[in-house]
Amino acid sequence: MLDLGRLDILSLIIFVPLVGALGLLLLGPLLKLVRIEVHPERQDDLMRWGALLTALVAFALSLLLALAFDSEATGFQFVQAADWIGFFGIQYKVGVDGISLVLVLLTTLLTLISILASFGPIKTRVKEYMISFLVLELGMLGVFLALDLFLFYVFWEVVLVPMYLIIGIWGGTNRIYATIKFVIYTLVGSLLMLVAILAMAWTYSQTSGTWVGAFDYLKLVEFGFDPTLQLWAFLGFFLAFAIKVPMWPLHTWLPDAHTEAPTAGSVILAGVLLKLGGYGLIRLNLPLFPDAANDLAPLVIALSIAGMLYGAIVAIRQPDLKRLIAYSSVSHMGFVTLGIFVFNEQGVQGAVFQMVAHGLITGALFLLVGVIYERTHDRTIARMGGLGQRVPVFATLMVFFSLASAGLPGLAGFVGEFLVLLGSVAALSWIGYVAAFTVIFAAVYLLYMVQNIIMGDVTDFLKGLGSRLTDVNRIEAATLAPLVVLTVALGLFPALVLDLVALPLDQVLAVVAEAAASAADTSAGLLPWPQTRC
Amino acid sequence: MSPILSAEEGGELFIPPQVAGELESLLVLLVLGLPLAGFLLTGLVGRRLSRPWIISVAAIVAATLIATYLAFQALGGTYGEHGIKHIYYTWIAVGDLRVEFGYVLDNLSALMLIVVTWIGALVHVYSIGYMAHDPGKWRFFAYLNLFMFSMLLLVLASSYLVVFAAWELVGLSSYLLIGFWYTKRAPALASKKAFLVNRVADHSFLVGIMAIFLLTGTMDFFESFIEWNVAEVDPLIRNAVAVLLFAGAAGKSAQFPFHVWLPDAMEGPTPVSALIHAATMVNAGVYFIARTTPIFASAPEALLAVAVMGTFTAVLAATIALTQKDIKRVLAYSTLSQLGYMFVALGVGAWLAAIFHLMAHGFTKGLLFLGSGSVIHAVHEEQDMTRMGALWRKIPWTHATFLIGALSLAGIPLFAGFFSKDTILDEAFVLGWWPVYLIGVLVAGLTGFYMFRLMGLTFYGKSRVDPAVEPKIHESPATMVGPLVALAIPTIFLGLVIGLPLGDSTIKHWLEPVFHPGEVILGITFPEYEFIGLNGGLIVISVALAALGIGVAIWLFGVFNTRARLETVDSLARRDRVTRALYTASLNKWYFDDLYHVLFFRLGGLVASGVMWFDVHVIDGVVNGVGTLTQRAGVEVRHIQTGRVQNYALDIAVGLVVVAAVFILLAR
Amino acid sequence: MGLPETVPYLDWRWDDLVFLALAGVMLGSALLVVLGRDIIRSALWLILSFAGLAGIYGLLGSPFMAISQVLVYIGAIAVLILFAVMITASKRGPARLVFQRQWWAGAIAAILLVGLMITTILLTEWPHNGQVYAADAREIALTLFEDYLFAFEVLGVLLLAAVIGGLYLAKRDDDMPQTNNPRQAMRDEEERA
Amino acid sequence: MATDALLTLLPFLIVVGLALAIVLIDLFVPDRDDLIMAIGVGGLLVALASTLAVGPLPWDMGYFSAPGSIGDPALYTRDLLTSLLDLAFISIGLLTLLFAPDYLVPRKLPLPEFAATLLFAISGGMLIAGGQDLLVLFLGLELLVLPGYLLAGFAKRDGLSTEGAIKYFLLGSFSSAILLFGLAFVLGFTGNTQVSGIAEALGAVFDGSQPLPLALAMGLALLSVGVLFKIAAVPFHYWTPDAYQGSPTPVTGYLSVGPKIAAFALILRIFVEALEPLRGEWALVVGVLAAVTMTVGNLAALGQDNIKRMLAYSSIAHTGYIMVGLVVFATADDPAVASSGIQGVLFYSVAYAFMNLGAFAVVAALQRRPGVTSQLATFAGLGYRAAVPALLMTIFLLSLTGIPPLAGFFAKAIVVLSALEVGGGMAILAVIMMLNAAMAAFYYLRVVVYMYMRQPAEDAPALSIGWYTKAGLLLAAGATILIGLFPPVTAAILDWTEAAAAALATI
Amino acid sequence: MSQSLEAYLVLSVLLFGIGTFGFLAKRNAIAMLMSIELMLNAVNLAIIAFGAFTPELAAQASTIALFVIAVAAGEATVGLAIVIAIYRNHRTPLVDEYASMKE
Repeated sequence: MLDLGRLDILSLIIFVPLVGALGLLLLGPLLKLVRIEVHPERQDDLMRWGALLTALVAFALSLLLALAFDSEATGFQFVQAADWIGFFGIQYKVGVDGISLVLVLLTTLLTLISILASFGPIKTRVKEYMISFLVLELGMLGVFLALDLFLFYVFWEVVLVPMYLIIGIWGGTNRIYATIKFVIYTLVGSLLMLVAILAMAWTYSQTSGTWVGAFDYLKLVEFGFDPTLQLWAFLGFFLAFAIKVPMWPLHTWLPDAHTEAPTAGSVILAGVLLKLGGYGLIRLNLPLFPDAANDLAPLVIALSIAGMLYGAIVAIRQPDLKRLIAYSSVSHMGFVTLGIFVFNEQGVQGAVFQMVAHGLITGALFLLVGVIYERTHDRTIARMGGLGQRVPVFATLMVFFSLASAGLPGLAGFVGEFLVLLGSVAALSWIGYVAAFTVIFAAVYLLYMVQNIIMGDVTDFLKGLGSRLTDVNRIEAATLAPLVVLTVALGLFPALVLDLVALPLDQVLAVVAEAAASAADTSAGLLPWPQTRC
Repeated sequence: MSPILSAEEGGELFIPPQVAGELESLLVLLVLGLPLAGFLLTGLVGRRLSRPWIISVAAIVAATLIATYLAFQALGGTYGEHGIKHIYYTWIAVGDLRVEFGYVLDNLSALMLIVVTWIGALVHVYSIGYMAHDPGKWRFFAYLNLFMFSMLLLVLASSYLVVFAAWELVGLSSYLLIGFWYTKRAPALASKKAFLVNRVADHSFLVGIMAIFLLTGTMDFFESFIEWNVAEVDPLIRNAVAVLLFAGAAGKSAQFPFHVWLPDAMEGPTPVSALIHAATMVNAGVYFIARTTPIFASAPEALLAVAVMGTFTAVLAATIALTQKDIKRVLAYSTLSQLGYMFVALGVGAWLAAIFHLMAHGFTKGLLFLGSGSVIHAVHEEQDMTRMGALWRKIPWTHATFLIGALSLAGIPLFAGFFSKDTILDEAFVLGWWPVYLIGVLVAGLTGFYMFRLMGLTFYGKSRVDPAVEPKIHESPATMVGPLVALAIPTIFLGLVIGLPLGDSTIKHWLEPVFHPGEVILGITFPEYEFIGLNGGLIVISVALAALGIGVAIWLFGVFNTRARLETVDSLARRDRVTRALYTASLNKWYFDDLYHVLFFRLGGLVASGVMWFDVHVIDGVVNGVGTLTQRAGVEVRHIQTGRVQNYALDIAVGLVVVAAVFILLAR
Repeated sequence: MGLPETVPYLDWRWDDLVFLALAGVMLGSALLVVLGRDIIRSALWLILSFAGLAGIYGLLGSPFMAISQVLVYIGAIAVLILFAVMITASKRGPARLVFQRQWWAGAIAAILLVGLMITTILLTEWPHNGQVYAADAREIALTLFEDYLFAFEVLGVLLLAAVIGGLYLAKRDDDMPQTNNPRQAMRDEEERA
Repeated sequence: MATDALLTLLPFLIVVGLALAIVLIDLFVPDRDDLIMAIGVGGLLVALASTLAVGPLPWDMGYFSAPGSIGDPALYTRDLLTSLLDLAFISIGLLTLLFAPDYLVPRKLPLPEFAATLLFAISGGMLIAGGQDLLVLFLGLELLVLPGYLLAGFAKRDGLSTEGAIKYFLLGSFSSAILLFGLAFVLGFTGNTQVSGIAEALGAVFDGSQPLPLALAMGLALLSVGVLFKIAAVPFHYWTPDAYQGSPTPVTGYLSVGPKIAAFALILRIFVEALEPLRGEWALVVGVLAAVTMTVGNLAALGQDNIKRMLAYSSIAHTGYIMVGLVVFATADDPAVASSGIQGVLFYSVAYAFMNLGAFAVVAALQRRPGVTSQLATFAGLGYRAAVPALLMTIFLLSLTGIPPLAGFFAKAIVVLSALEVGGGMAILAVIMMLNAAMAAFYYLRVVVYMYMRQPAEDAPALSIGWYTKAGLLLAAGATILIGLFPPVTAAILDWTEAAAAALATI
Repeated sequence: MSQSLEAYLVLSVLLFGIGTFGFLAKRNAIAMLMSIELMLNAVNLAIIAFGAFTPELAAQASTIALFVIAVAAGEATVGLAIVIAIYRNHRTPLVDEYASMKE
């Protein structure tokens, strides 16, 4: 174990991107101040490398955090708290446990990769782009590390703006529609979440007679809200998270956002942003409102399964590569919500694992689509074909990640799906069987895609591109290589993630189970196997 | 809801494997690791090698030698009756769930090891010649190695989930190899079909595995066997779980209703057909059920389903094989039919026979497929038997070995196939499944017929080869003929070596410890074997029917230089409506492909389109509708703003009146 | 005076008669203000209405207010209005329509409002009712310059602000270009033609 | 006594004196805009400082701080609300003054008259802030609105400006008359003009158990309509879009915050302080109108292509949000909760002042060159033509949307929180408010879309911004950011608003 | 009648109503201004009436009325200035013709 002493490592991680962003912002004026003439193109390069360096530092710090993290200890570590708005007892309070650590690592890694992946494709307004990305990283890290609900909300919204700009400025032709849809959709949910947060804080302060600690996650978890408030607050939070995840039928912003976003934007969107929702459900919805969670679990489960099957079926007929992957995300993220709400270890740990795996795999798939889009300026499946002959490395990677996405054992995608399905079969018996049909549809749409773009003859459209259709270049390979390695590594050694998250998730489940036990009747008798096993 | 066995009985019946020594574990790791390394190395650098096959073949040969050593050790009793087991590491551990990556080496896996490694090695060698001119052969060998790794993992794994992983990996290799010539449409489609059909089956399989875990609390085979039989489980659940597992097995082994992928899989290179789609992978289902007999044994209704499906597949495939023109398709349907036999054996409780047939059929069918590859090679990639004929003189080695294979498959005594097939039929009858026996015997006759129809059309009669190709026909190179000869040896001698004495054979001794608990649970006892008596009589009947089938085939299609009566076939088929209909139906595979096409491709496509329409127009329609409606409302609201002061003033006055009225009403 | 105690026949107090007369004048002329076609006549009726009101102030025992009313309203405001009327009178004579198109709706609203207000007034028990109390000028002056001295000063500021701003706005500076006046552009066109 | 009075009135006197000084300077030294600006800005800074000096402040600063009043009975009191609002009005005046030259000078509009009128107007607001007598409040209101009418028509050669002014004037006078009638009813019923006196008299006759006397109900209705007009609540909002669009842009900025906050101050003095016993009577109407106001405002803003008009409608929506705080006061049972509603009103007003003025300032800066319209298209590609103004505009718009951690977010959060504290139907109002905020994001972000996601027009001229505007923008943006992000500032405003509200809202 | 508060209040309300109607119905800006003056006078009447019937309020009421008159004068000044300014632009005092800005 590494002793980080009095180093406020979490704040360091959170604010390194901000420092980087400010640095990039001020670099131009500074250079002008010291009278150094830099060619605009060189200046763009400076921005690129500056952002990369920042992301690298953040990644390195998060690795350091992982090294210093004690996976045996319960509770939050490296907690740092300071008063922010004392009037309402609002704090700047951050802390890390296994769940957030895993997601922080995912975030810093994917941001690093995304920034690298933007080197080629982003040619205009590089500075603004890089700053947006770093601010985005700040927001995402903040969400994962915040231990004060107000702070959590603030970071939650901070995420929104840079993503809005990234899609809106560097996106495709229909980007404005997509980005506004994204923002409005997300805002509707998050604003109601704010209502719920405030209502909880008020209730807390009323009961305890003081605002101190009213927004403190740790205090609120222990508070025990009355069922009515739980129900409404649960719904407030749930709406925000369900939109972000996104759960059926609140998913339609996602295909549009993905389709229009630049490659790196899609990567981050799929890789991290969607996870904010899953993280929120685990971190907030279950521990804060265990009664409501128990009551509403059937609803969430129904929506999740609907989303899993629905997303997969819709993906089958998508004509656009990115849309296809977007719908696959809807389907895959359905696993996450399903896993969370079956309330057993396999399900919940599987959900977290699935979040990580989906982040890596879908991120890689978007990178690959980006590779092909860079060369063809097209993503229409019907215009592709025979890429296997022309760009074999690309094709290999595409097949690799498609199979990973389809849940091939030995790769990361399988473990999460398996655990979630196991959890849901355990909790729901034959309904879990129905949910598992998703894996069939997943194979259908992925293989259709592979067959259509990789196999067969080279289409006239691609032939027309001639030598412009080059294989994966060095930078692209550098972005994809870590994802390949991690996909395999996590597929073979899922304990890398599961060991970190098991302890905190057990605590969450204990809270939910306690609430369920205090409720009158359970439907355990309907299951053909002993309840203790799941 | 009562348990099958008491805990005590369970403890006595199931004896756990011994703990493996370090050497064995290392060797097993090598057996698994060499092909995997071969795959990775060939995949990464194979393209740049002048002999891309070198790493891969070397890896397999080495693995084969080690595996053979291990297998002989096991069969020789070094590891005791129940084999050895070792856990390398825990793959997944969540809550009670512990999925351990380890192996079990007992007699069953030892036999499977031999089949898999030897056929695998021979196919590798064969492929050196067969794929010599293909520019992508590095890829081919890499995939083959991947397959070998996966298949070996499958037969060695000690945990359900690891078997499932291997199950998927062999599926993957199969997918890659069927689609090896992916630029062509047919292989691309066939590979996808194979993968998807398997996925459907695997879905049930996976849920079945989950149910096993949930009911027994373990993912380990041997632990689960005890727990399963001592736990209180509703019989309905037992059968349901067993059926789920069977569905998985049926998918991989292409049993009805999952049989459609296998014939299409012949789009892959012929060595692949030999290795994967005849000799090894398709046997995975049989192996799995054999491995889990203690599970199935306590689910008799599920076993009945296995038997029924096996029987049906055997008949169905055999009838289709009768009329096919593509040499590989005939063999493919024949494979289906023979796999049906194996499932029949599994279903009736003749598990030993199933494994015996698995081995015999594996070598035989491997030989036949490789032989067909040699034929196809000779006639320049022609697969249609109506464009062959009279080849026996030109490719004598191929012909000779092929003939051995055909005889073995047809069940002619002393060949391997005879022993195994008759064991199945015999035990089915003995165990009281006489309808199954009758159908089995009938299928044996059909087998004789279609195999010798194939022989006749391919090797005998008049040559119908393209005149341009005719002069260029030549025997295949040594790397191809060598494996044929090598495979002919077990095809001839396997039965004689391990199938004798009848009723008390070596293989029975080997497998007895594996199947004993299941037989006890199921309550099977075999009566004394009577060669001169019932058992011998059964042999006579089946051999006679097979001979009859062969005779008819020879009469119609000729042998060596005899004249073929091909026209008779046509006239027979055309004689009346019924036969014509049957002939066409057989030729069209009983229309299952068309049915599935309509059902899943067309209808499924329609459903998918429908859901997509729903997504765009209803769900997103509502979302956009809300947006549009809001905008629209905005426009309406703005219309109130007329720009005229009087309108504003009037509204204020009206507002005042209303507010005043409300206040006054509230005050009352 | 030799008048009877009450109005003959009607048995009203004379004050009441005066009240009615003044009210009639005031309301009548107010009505003529709003109903009249000619804006100049309206302004004149307005003056009469103000005068009626001044009389009522007198009746309420507030001669000081009555005088102020006459001085400020009639003397200043009404004259100001008259000036404005003159300045803005269109060269083409009074407009065809005096009322805007929805005058009837305005009438209904006004009637409803009046109805509501009268109802409330009549249904309310007012705390003080009965004796008219007259405030003399001294009292008013004391209130104004002692209690409300501050307000009075503020009033000065208010009027100053109004005058300064008003002056600026009403000042002519025709040398400057006009913008955003489609109607004027149209009229300039007409005038030139 | 005289010193006390002087100190009590000091900020007000400074502002009025400043206005007079400017008039005089212009008379004797014409055409010295720089001098006017120097005196105006300097004077307002002095006024700011004096406000802080004479207080009262919510903290014990250890030095002289005079809560005092003028007149006996009091006409004008300097309490926490007064000092807070004085600061707000002076800041509004200061910012507006800073933004003015860039717009006025190129259009040849006279700066001295503008400055003087503006200062008179804010002095009216300051008078309301401390008014303790209905007459003073009325005078303050008129002192506020009469210069306001004039400012709206300040570009007197511009048809839109005068059109807006006359609409504003006519409707404003109409509503003043209505308001005045309402005041007369209250006066007649309570026999008192004192804020405290009225509260006492009402408390004596009316404790909420018996039905409200009808005349009082009528008076309340008249008063309500009068003030609802002033704050531009639906359906009394019609003047806003036209007056805002027509006015010179700096004036629009001023109009959108100055009179609105002053009108809320009026409400605080009359409805919250004087008519406190009647609060239950207007809760329902104001609550419904709050919901309607925010919804209509946002809906109408959705499709606006003119940014000034859009911001006008948006200001209607913000009125609706602030009204929620009033309704909280009216419906709360707990004094602390009631006071938190008023705190919401105050906090929101302060935050809104800075962010909205800032947004208008950017529009004004863009319009520095005469002929540049306030159409949305003007903003096309602004992010690349003028990075800093665009960035600031983005900050203001995000704050208006309510994105944390900017001032607007905290304002909304506090109002919503207070509504939730009441619970029940108020929670529904809170949800409606949040849904409205989401709707509002659409049109605020539309401007961002234009600035960053569209190409600038080919002939878009280079943008140059004067120093005054720059300084003003910096101030506004600084406030918008600091109120949210800098704990001492947030805390100061929270404490101040809380203390002021607690003193005011005694139920 | 002349001794009852209600009578004066009703009179005031009637005057207010006439003013309101005038404001709502007239097209001419100055006529509307006149209507507003009528309304303000109605208010003044009410205030004076209240004062007259409430002894302690009498002087105060007159003072307030005076203030109102003064404010009305100020309002008229401003209003007329605006009318004159707009007349220069639009060449008409009819307010329903000022509708360049709407929706």
